[in-house]
Amino acid sequence: MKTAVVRFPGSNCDLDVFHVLKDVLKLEADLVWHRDFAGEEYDSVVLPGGFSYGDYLRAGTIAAHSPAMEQVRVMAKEGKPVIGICNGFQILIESGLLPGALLRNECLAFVCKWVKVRVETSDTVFTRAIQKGAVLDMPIAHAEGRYVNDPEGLKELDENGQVVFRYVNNQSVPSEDSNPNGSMDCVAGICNEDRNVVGLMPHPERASEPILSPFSNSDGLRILAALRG
Amino acid sequence: MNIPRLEATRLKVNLTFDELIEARKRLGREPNEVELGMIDVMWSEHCSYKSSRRLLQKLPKSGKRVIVGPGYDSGVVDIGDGDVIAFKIESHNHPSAIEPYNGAATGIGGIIRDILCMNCRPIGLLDSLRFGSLDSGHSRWLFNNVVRGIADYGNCTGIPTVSGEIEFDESFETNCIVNVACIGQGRAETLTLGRMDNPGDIIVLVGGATGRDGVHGVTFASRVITEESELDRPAVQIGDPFTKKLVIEATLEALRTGKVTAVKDLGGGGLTCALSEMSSKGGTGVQVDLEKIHVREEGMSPYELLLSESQERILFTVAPEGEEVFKILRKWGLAYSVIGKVTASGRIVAKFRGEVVVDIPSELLTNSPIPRRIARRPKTTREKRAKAQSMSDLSQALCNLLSMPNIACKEYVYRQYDHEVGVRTILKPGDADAAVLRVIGADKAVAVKVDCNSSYCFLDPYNGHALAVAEAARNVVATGAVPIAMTDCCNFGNPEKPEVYWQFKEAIDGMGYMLRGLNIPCVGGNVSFYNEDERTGRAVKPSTAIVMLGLIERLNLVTSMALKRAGESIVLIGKTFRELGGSQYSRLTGNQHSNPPRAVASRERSSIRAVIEAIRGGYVTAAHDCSEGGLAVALAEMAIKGNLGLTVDLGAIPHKASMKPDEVLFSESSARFILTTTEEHAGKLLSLVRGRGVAAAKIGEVSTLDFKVVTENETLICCPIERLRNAWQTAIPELVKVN
Amino acid sequence: MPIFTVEVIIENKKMARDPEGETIARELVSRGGFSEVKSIRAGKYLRLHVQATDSEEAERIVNKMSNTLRLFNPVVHNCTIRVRGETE
Amino acid sequence: MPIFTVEVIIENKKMARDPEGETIARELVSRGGFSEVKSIRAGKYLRLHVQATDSEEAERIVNKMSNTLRLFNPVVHNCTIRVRGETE
Ligand SMILES: Nc1ncnc2c1ncn2[C@@H]1O[C@H](COP(=O)(O)OP(=O)(O)O)[C@@H](O)[C@H]1O
Ligand SMILES: [Mg+2]
Repeated sequence: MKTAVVRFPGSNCDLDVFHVLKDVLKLEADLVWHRDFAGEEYDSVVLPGGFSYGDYLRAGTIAAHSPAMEQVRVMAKEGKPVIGICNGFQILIESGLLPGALLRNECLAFVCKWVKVRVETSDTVFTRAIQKGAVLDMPIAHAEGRYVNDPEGLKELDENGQVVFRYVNNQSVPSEDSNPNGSMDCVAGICNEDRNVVGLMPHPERASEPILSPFSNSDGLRILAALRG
Repeated sequence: MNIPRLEATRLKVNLTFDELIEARKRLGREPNEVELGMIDVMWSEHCSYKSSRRLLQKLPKSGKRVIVGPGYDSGVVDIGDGDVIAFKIESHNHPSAIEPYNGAATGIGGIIRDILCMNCRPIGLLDSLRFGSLDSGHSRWLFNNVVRGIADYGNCTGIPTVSGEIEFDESFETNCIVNVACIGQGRAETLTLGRMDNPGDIIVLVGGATGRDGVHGVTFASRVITEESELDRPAVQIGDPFTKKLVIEATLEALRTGKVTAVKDLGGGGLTCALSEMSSKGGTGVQVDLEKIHVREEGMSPYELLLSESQERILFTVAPEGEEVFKILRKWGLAYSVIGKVTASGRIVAKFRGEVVVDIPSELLTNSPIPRRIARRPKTTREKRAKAQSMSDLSQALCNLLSMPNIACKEYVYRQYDHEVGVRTILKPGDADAAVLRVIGADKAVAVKVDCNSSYCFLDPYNGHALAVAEAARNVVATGAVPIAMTDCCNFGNPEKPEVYWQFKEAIDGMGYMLRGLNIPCVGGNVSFYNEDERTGRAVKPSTAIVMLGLIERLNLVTSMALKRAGESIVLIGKTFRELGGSQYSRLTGNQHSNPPRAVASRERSSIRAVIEAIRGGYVTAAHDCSEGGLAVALAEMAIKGNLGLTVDLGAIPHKASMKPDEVLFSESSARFILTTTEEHAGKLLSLVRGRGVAAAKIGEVSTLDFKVVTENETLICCPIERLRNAWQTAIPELVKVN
Repeated sequence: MPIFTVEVIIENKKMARDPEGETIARELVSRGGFSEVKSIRAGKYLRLHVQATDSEEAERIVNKMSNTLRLFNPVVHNCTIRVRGETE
Repeated sequence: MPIFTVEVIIENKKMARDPEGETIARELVSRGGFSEVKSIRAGKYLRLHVQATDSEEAERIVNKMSNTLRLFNPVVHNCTIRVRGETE
């Protein structure tokens, strides 16, 4: 299994993800410049966080038009695991690989803090090894993470079990005070119909070593470990 | 020959008559218009440090870990195994005062470049901010936009903003203080210094295109803000963090080729400053062709090309045959132009359309004459010590203190900063007195904090600045670090005024005293003068932000401030005196006019050494230094963080019998720490500390109940933790909400 | 060929809410004295210079571009295109 | 009293840079092949409904509001206010 971490101009969590894949998970992985990315050389791909193209116009929009995303589209169709973290999630949305929209946070400000997210389904490539209902500690850090979809779209997602993560409170329940950005239904991450493309706003790579976690755990690693295959 | 001219140039010169004469003498002829502009900028306060240079020499700057001291883009220290840390702080007060968002943003942009120039990767940002009272709409506007400017720029460039400080005081109403610092990590063997050592190297201007923006930005920062400067539009730049991110990555990648011999940021003074500083440091000269510069606007004159302060530009010198370097720049989509080469002439020679328009020794530009400044102690500084009024309900007093903006939780601010990116931040904003960043792949970490208390500095600049150094040092010590170096940013009024110059002189002496006492070298700094409002004639309270860097030798020494477990002992290190001058408690009770706590270097040194030993010994479960709000506030912060209660016995706190309970609890005496320790280790901890001649006492215990301070026969404070938390956490969000 | 100034305005659909507009409205209320302002919507604005034979063509180009490049996300945004006339 | 639709457009000053517009033009529009688009400036847009006796008054109210709320900073921004006419 070989993973590509695609680097767009303005990506800034690329080195962090790469560090976790290489040094923590000991995986075979490459940091790939978006223009040099050839999907057929890899078994899976990570779109890391950051501010691709400065988030100008809208987070993820410009990167979504990069030729690299054509490669990602092919990989997605072939059933290879694709994960978009934060800005990567925004790019997946803007390129149409995942449905809906990520709009400016309700509070209108960037929010950086540790949140709790509940795993809503074990039926995705990235949550296979995690029990449904498990609650993970991970940090968020974004200004445009408010998940929005039209009522039918949202209903469909829910019915198909495509909501993968929800923000929850200390009682493990999605609630207004646990929702850091005003997302509809506290949605923190979703997947495509084939369940191999997952996007989420929290940063698993920042929660992959106990020393970085206020809770001394490595919950994020449970998601990234899926890249072991 | 048709060379565009800027008519107003001659009129805009800020040089004094004496300086003009000196320039002519050194040049041996009349400088032409362009040269005059260059001299004007380079001899401005901002570029030349003419009022401060001599005094700054007095700060101690050597130490076994110092690799690069003052004089370069940033200081660099050795943290072992060939790893180095570069760090630097800079002010962006003047632009931020008229355009807080972009002013603060471009401040971050500038400080990042200073780290990059040393071939270090920026890994952390810090901000030291001072505003007027949040009751004022203008201050709220400045505050909100400065914070957003820092957030947007830092977040986008992927550098975590890990620590900072904010103070509110009426003296900063018009002239807010925006100081930003950056720390970077690199390797000793690949450091670069921003100097041109090799004649024959080619000079490459990289990044943003040059426009007319910011021509005269520097001279602007060296003047007092007037009504007019509100119209001085081009002086405030628009930040472009996306391009900066590309510049960072491209520069680091280009440096890895080994073909880039030096890098220098283009900030104040633009190309003129970069060319003259780099060549004069290397004892070389340059020959450049101004037409080669990639521009954003048509018809720019040589004067404008040399003095533009357009953002996101950086200068490389590249060994001949550096084609790989250009390939990297193209990969990152960065524009660049080869504008000339390094020579051995010692002169800056610039051509434009085939004609030599500048021919001037670089040393002339970088070595300004030093004006005579007079220091005179102002009459009003030392007012007589008045006694603070007591408050009878101490629970209420504590809550009121916790909701004072200078003490209240700054989460509203640091929530907006990405403080996690880079996966290094072990102790995050709010976790401890300082931020702690690990060195990836090694069992060590660094701690950083920026600090100053302008009330102390105003009341007694010598003592106040000594205290600032001490507090910054204690902050890193409390996280388990040994302070290894510092850098500073001085913010003062108009140095041509003897009273202001006196404050500055005292400040440097006070810092020097404490630095020598603690054996900490100063590896650089920045000075911002003219922070005063012409309309009111009022200067800001003098304040020097101290950035302290500490080294944590093993990761298991990292210590946070949260109380950990009920039943643990609470130990106070250091003595408590009746020192409420300039304190938050005296501000609360309406009395601001007495002397600040006394800074005694030997006392600080002993306390610091004792705490370092105690942490190394594995005896400490939590640590916090006592500063604003005194002992009670420090204890409350630890309780809130740990979500645990405590009971402290006032009688166990070493103090003079004549002190009243509120004086004991809220005095801001320096050289104190609060530690917690397990029952098992309490005895060892106490004997270790006392063995070093430092006062230490077990003053209470951690509990699962309320926050309690008692005496033998009464309860002085009894508060549920939730009440304390509420007072502390909601204060700033409530204040900024008001319209 | 002449150059036209074309404006593109991107606003959130009702369903996607408009926290920015709501915030400005709230601030107005709390300041008092602006009761005349009945509603506020915030959006993004782009001003383009477009080379085209006439204003219809300019509009067509921008329209096509907005859709192809997804200047807006049709799930949540409304997009308005206006030709403001020729630029000299 | 009638209700007017008033637009507020806030852009960086002409002589100031506009990194957002520049990046959209370079990385999205020209890469996408829309070479007819010669330049882009990005800004912020507000659409208000304002009750006023006439369009001049509507403009005055919005002008005052923009200044009171400091929706823009004259040091770096241009603010254009346009009354678009009466709303039914
Ligand atoms: N402007 C700021 N930016 C980032 N962090 C900040 C800022 N102001 C305060 N903090 C953080 O809040 C915490 C408390 O800061 P401060 O009140 O200055 O502590 P101390 O009293 O120990 O000096 C620290 O972790 C500090 O880094
Ligand atoms: Mg402080």
